[in-house]
Amino acid sequence: MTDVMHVLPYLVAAWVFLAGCYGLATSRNLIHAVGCLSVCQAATYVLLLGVGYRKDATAPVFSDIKPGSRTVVDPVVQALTLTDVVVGATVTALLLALVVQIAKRHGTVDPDELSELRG
Amino acid sequence: MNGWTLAATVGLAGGLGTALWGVATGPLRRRVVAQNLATALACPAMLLLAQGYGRPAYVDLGLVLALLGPVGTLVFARLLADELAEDPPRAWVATWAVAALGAVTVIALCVATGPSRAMAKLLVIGALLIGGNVIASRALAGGFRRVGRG
Amino acid sequence: MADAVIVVALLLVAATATVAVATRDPARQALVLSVLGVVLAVLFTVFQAPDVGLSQLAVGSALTPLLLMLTVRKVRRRGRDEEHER
Amino acid sequence: MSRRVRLWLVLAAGTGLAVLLVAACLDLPNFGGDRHPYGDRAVRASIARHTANVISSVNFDQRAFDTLGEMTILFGAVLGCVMLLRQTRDEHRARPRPAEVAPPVRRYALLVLPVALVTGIYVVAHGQLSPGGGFQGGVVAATALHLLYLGADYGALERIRPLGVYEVGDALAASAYVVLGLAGLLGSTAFLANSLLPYGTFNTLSSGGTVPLLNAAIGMEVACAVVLLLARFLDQAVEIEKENGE
Repeated sequence: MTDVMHVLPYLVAAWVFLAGCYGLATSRNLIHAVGCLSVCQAATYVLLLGVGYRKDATAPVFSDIKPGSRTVVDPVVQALTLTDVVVGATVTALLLALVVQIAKRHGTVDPDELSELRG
Repeated sequence: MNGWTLAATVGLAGGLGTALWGVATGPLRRRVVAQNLATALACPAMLLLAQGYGRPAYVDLGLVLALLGPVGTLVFARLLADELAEDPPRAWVATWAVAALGAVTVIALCVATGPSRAMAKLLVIGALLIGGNVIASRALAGGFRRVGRG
Repeated sequence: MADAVIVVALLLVAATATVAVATRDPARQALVLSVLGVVLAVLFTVFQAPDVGLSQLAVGSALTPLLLMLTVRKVRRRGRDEEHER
Repeated sequence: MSRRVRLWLVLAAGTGLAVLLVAACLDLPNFGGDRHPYGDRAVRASIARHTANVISSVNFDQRAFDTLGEMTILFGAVLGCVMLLRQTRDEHRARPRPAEVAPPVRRYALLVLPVALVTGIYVVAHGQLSPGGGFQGGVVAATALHLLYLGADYGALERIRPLGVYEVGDALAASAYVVLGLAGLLGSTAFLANSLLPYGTFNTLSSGGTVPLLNAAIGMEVACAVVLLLARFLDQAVEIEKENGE
């Protein structure tokens, strides 16, 4: 059990990432594809925070505990993830704006129909 | 691991597991109710985790979830109103059961913290959580009657 | 035993992400994605990252669903207008 | 390329990627391990500068330059959305007829709106102490405003949302961040160096030197950016439609 526990978060991150990639590649609707991309993003958050975790530690926030009284987890990866969550949402919005434009220009959001239109 | 964390674990596995099943399958009316209940179940679990880890600072997460969870459900209630009007969800038993669970959790946590500012904050979160959950259910069951688009 | 809550949260994330990918209708997928946001926030809490959890809650519970649903509505309305013209 | 061929290609590439990922996972340091050299140093540096929330210290002090980059991405993404979703010549605006909202839902929205707004500001203001900060609080405050669309109608939201003000606010907040950085360059040692202001008393609102200021700038930037983004999407989804007969 403990051996599995040593890699389980990383494996979950890998699984989520691959699932998102599969959805992206087989998607028939660009809005669905953007949703799958946000699933891929979630995988990176799980991986980063998994790397920064320390057993039996707590958050490095000292508003309600004394500094040094408890071991703390790694704050650096948390800072990376925190900004990315919000910035990732605006990037999702940018992609959705592109989808709206595609729907206006071509009247469809199915990637297969779109490539037929081009070819 | 203490009793609070254990309770949160059981609640997460049972509650969110069921909500996930509900949101993954079935007609739209079941899915929206499951989405609402997922936020309403996750909030007490977060409060329990805050208590279990001995970190009052984590309570802010419960506060934000109690505020924005129902807002998310209102988004679906408003933008899916046409489809939901044809087949409105009726899930008062589940809604009140989850609301009762939230109330029990908040009361237990209040007893554990004792009278203080932290307790006042917990009570506010509890009120927002239960009010938001019930209102969101109401909104799903025909809160938006539209005249054309809007 | 102390890891039980981490295992539960991780498995919930894996399952919700799989369901989100397998749900092909964008409106229904937005519902699953909003549940995914909440489950991720729970996972971040048990990973002792409340700041990230807060970020995820703020974005995932209302903002992303709103953006997705507005896009769905725009695209559908567009489709309806087009059919109407034909 | 047919769907069939593409599916096979995806499966083959996915299997390869999966094997590589699993191999990499097995070689990573064990989950929950005790070696976090960077983390320990970040915690020490943050406490030395009287910032109770180490994550805020990393974001707005130790890696403040990186946050400037993140802010630029945010700014660029919003700019892109505004450009992509503007009204084109063959489109016109139609007044949406107001929706009938059930009274309890309307009352709830109007009651929760100020509470959520205050919570957003609280989360920004306590960023250097407890979990929270500009990124989270900005999104919460901006989302709160849109309760007016959900609980009343789009017209009500438009009345309290003069977009020009938010555009100016967005630009002002972004430049405030850069100006604070330049002040660090002129007044002390380096761009965005946190040595201008006194560090204050540990665990009070004014502690942490420039961290609360940068935090507030990001909070304003994010809130304005989200309002502008949602405004464009709402315009497109609710108001703008194609000119008939074109």
